Amino acid sequence: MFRYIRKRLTNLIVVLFGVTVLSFLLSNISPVDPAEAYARRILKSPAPQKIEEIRLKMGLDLPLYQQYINWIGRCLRGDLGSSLLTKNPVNYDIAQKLPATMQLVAIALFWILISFIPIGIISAVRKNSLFDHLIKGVAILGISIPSFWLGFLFLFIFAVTFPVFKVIDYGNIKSLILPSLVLAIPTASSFVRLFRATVLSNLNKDYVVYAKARGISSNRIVWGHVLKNSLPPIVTLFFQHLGYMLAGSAVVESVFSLKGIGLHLLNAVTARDLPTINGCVLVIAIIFVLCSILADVINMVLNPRITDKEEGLYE
Amino acid sequence: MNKALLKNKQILIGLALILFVSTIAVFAPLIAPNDPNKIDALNKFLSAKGEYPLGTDQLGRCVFSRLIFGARYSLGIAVPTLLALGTMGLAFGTAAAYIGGRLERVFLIVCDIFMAFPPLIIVLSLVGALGQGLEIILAAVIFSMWVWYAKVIRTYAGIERAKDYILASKIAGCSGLRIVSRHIIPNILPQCIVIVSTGIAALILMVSSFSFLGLGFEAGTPEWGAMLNQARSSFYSHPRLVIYPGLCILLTSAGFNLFGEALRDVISPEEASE
Amino acid sequence: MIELKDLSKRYISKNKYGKKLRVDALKQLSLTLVSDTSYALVGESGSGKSTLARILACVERPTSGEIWFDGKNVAAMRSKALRLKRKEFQMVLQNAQSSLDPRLRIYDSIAEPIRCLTQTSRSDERKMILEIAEKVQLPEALLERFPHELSGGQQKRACIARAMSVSPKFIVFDESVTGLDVTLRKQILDLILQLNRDGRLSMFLFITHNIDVALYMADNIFVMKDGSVIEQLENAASYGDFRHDYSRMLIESLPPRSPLHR
Amino acid sequence: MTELLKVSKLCIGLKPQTFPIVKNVSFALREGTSLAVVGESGSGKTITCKSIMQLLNPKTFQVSGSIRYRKTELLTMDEKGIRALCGSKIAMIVQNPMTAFDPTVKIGAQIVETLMAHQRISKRDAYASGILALQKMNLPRCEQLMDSYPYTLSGGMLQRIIIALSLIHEPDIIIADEATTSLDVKNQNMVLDELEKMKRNGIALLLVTHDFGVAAKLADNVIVMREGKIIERGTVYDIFESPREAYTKELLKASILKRGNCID
Repeated sequence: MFRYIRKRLTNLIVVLFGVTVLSFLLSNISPVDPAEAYARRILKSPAPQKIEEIRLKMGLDLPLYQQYINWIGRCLRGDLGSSLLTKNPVNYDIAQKLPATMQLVAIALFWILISFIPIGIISAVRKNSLFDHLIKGVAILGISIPSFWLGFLFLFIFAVTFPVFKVIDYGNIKSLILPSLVLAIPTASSFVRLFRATVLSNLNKDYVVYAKARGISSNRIVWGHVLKNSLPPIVTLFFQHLGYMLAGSAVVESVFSLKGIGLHLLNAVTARDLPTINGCVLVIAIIFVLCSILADVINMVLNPRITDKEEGLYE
Repeated sequence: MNKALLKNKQILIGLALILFVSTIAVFAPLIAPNDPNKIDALNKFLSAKGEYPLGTDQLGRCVFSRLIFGARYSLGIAVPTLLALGTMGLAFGTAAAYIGGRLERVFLIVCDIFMAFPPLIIVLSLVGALGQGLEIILAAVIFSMWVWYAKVIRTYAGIERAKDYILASKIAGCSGLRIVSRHIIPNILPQCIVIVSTGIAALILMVSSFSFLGLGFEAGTPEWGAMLNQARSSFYSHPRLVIYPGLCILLTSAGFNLFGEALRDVISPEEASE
Repeated sequence: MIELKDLSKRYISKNKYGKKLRVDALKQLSLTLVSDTSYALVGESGSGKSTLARILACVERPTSGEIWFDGKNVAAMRSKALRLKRKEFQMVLQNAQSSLDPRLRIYDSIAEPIRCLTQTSRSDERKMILEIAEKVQLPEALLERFPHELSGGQQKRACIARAMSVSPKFIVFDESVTGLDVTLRKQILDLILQLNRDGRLSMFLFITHNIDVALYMADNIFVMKDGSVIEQLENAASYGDFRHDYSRMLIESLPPRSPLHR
Repeated sequence: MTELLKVSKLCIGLKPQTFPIVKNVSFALREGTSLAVVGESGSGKTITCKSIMQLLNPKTFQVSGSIRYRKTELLTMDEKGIRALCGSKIAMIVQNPMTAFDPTVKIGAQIVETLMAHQRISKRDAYASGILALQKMNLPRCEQLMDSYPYTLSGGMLQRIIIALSLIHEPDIIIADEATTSLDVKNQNMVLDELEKMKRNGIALLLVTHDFGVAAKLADNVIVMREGKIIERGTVYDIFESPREAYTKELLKASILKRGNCID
């Protein structure tokens, strides 16, 4: 067990290193000369030697690996540079916008969690029933629907035709219900499909037959054993999707005019505000990696055998 | 299995939808009653009648014709991109699974690194760095998504590789290349068709959401997501301008999803065992 | 002639605490198999008999030791040379259905060794396959079918036909009748004996966990335990010929043949 | 001797076309006796024994006829009633012990769960009697066994745990479905010895097997099945010494390999 954790941690460090390198490369890929961009920002029309001066000062003449080391050093100190758009430090902006998006994602995850487990299990247990067919149809609809369009539909139905919610509303949980639903529905739909298939394959396993032969009630078999065995693949996905939703929030925030990290990033992209983009990318990737650790830990508790299996994968 | 495919209603519905949209995309100029880009300031927001089967938009352009031309953009981008992704995935995935050992481990770590970036994020940061443009978006999509396909295909190929018939082929004297090309790839092809089909649906949604966010297409392009974006401001007065393009996206991606998911049901062992 | 000299195979795996576990599947095993003779090998699961089969068929390499096959050390051969050497030794796996590619017609599966290992024209190839199919009593009509359209016995025959298609000098049967119904098992065993008598399959090693099957198939029997051959019999005819304690234990654990012997 | 289990005119079909798998099968199991159902794969023997405990999925299988345990009809019994009987009065030993337990739950918890499904008993007491049951099977370090996951144990060990579990409620009938097939010779012998002990203690055995050796060792009566039908029945001596049907003769001949009875 301990060895397994250590192995996962080493693996994690390698991945984190790769993530920072890739982030760094993504931020360096731009044909725009950062020294010139910076110079243009502080001076109206900078002279070429002034630009060179700035290049030296920013360390942009150094070899790429040196620049990476400097950059990672700054990142570790929490300095992600300052935004070209808002002029604020990037990490300040992110700290401002992230909580709203986190709240949105958390509510969306809540919807997903309370929907896919019961629906997936009931759908699998009553395979080919009316309920199952209905769920199948709805799930396919759910993964095929463009989320921005769903957002407009919701606005049209629940804010215009039947004004249950306000069109523009800030700062309370109620205002997040529609956006979080829009964010949750596609993911929940794909989870229902996957979970149903996993439950079905578990229902056909020998241990279910033997549990019945021992006289265990079917409710206990399904909601105890089968559920526990079907969760691991979806736990991994669940935390993976947490990361995607942070990114995918851009679309929803745009439809519902919410001020979150997604929209912030989008504005930065339109304005080509590189420091902000890179900051956001790094933060989201790191959150994503942290989530995958959490998924690992939960899976380890759910199924101790995974520690054995995974071993083969990386060994 | 071929009979099972033709009996499955869901597959037929999916195929019919795919064929329908493809036909429209191919014959768009013949079907569309009007020039999709002709601006007519006098005929803004017309409701449906005669010359304009679905009315006109905020610039007086024929909505119906624009929707028909939109099919070209959605399919024309998603299908080739996915074929490229599928080919890359097949090449890297089967190679990693067949060779195994240290190479496979390195491959898995590279996958983990790439997968730590949600595709949308890579696309956004590349667009931010390199500027707008369809080719940049497509390059970014391929750059961000190839690991997903490669990793899934590696898993399938790994399962296949462990089977007895691969060992038997080895004993029969097959070379590594022959085992991969004659045995592993044909046997994982159905699963690959599934992921390519559902992948096309996902990509259609993704590209349309980019253009909805104003990335990728020039203003005025009759792409469904872009049309939706342009109609936003008049959403409350003319909701149909938002509804129609969304419906088109939904139908197209549903076609690919229906086909892919039904195919998955047909080939997955859990469903077959009963 | 095949000579195994000091053959060892060690697997390194890890337990769940990450501690390295060394499993010696074969320990300094030496055997001599003479041409034109049939052999049987008995061992329980975990005795290393499957490892030996895989090493003999050269799908796995020994950790140390030599395999001399007609004067050449196969264990030290390069992959490519080894691949071509497969013309001379073949193997039939335990599970017939899973060892046939589900997307290949039976004909193509049987033809695979011919296509990979020899340069034979298509028409000669067809003649060879029809001949071999007749030998293993596989009707010609079945050759154009896919594996799942065949019965278990027919699949088994196809596997044997595939191994024999290049007329190898030596064939290993690894648990080739395990899991089959008794009537089918007898049919397949009799088929192999028949082929042996016809001279098509002059040298084979039949690996099994069942002493009865071993006695049925060959006079020369090896008993394996924990990676070593502990007993080696020539002209074995009945249970009484086994001397080693372990062999006796295996025999005594067998269920009675009739209720009268309870 | 009372009839414990009476199966009459049992027919099982595969839905939706009710393709017949088991046709008109009738047999009875008397107290303290043992009955072997012998047949090759596809003969319907396993399906027959699964239908006794209602382990077949009612959506895929159409079952008709009658299965009585003492005086009660099992086929029409509700789910709750049948589960109360299974594992207590009728117990089962399965073919593959390696996959019989939930891999994510410790052995102890699965034993406790079985005990608590059938009697009002506290968790602590159930745990204690679980250890006791394992000790009766002469298993080593029972406390440690209770605390281990199924995948850490060997097939022979797990099969012994399953046997211990089947005896825990003092059943009348034990159904052994190919209980020795997936084990090595030593453990096969162990299982056969345990079954023999049960028989001596007055438990009726229903042995489902393809192996005539198992029947020879344990059975009083034998049924031979082929393609869903019973083609021959009789005492074990009748079947072995003077089989009537050609198929039975062929089976016997094939299962006992003797050099010289090779055809041609």
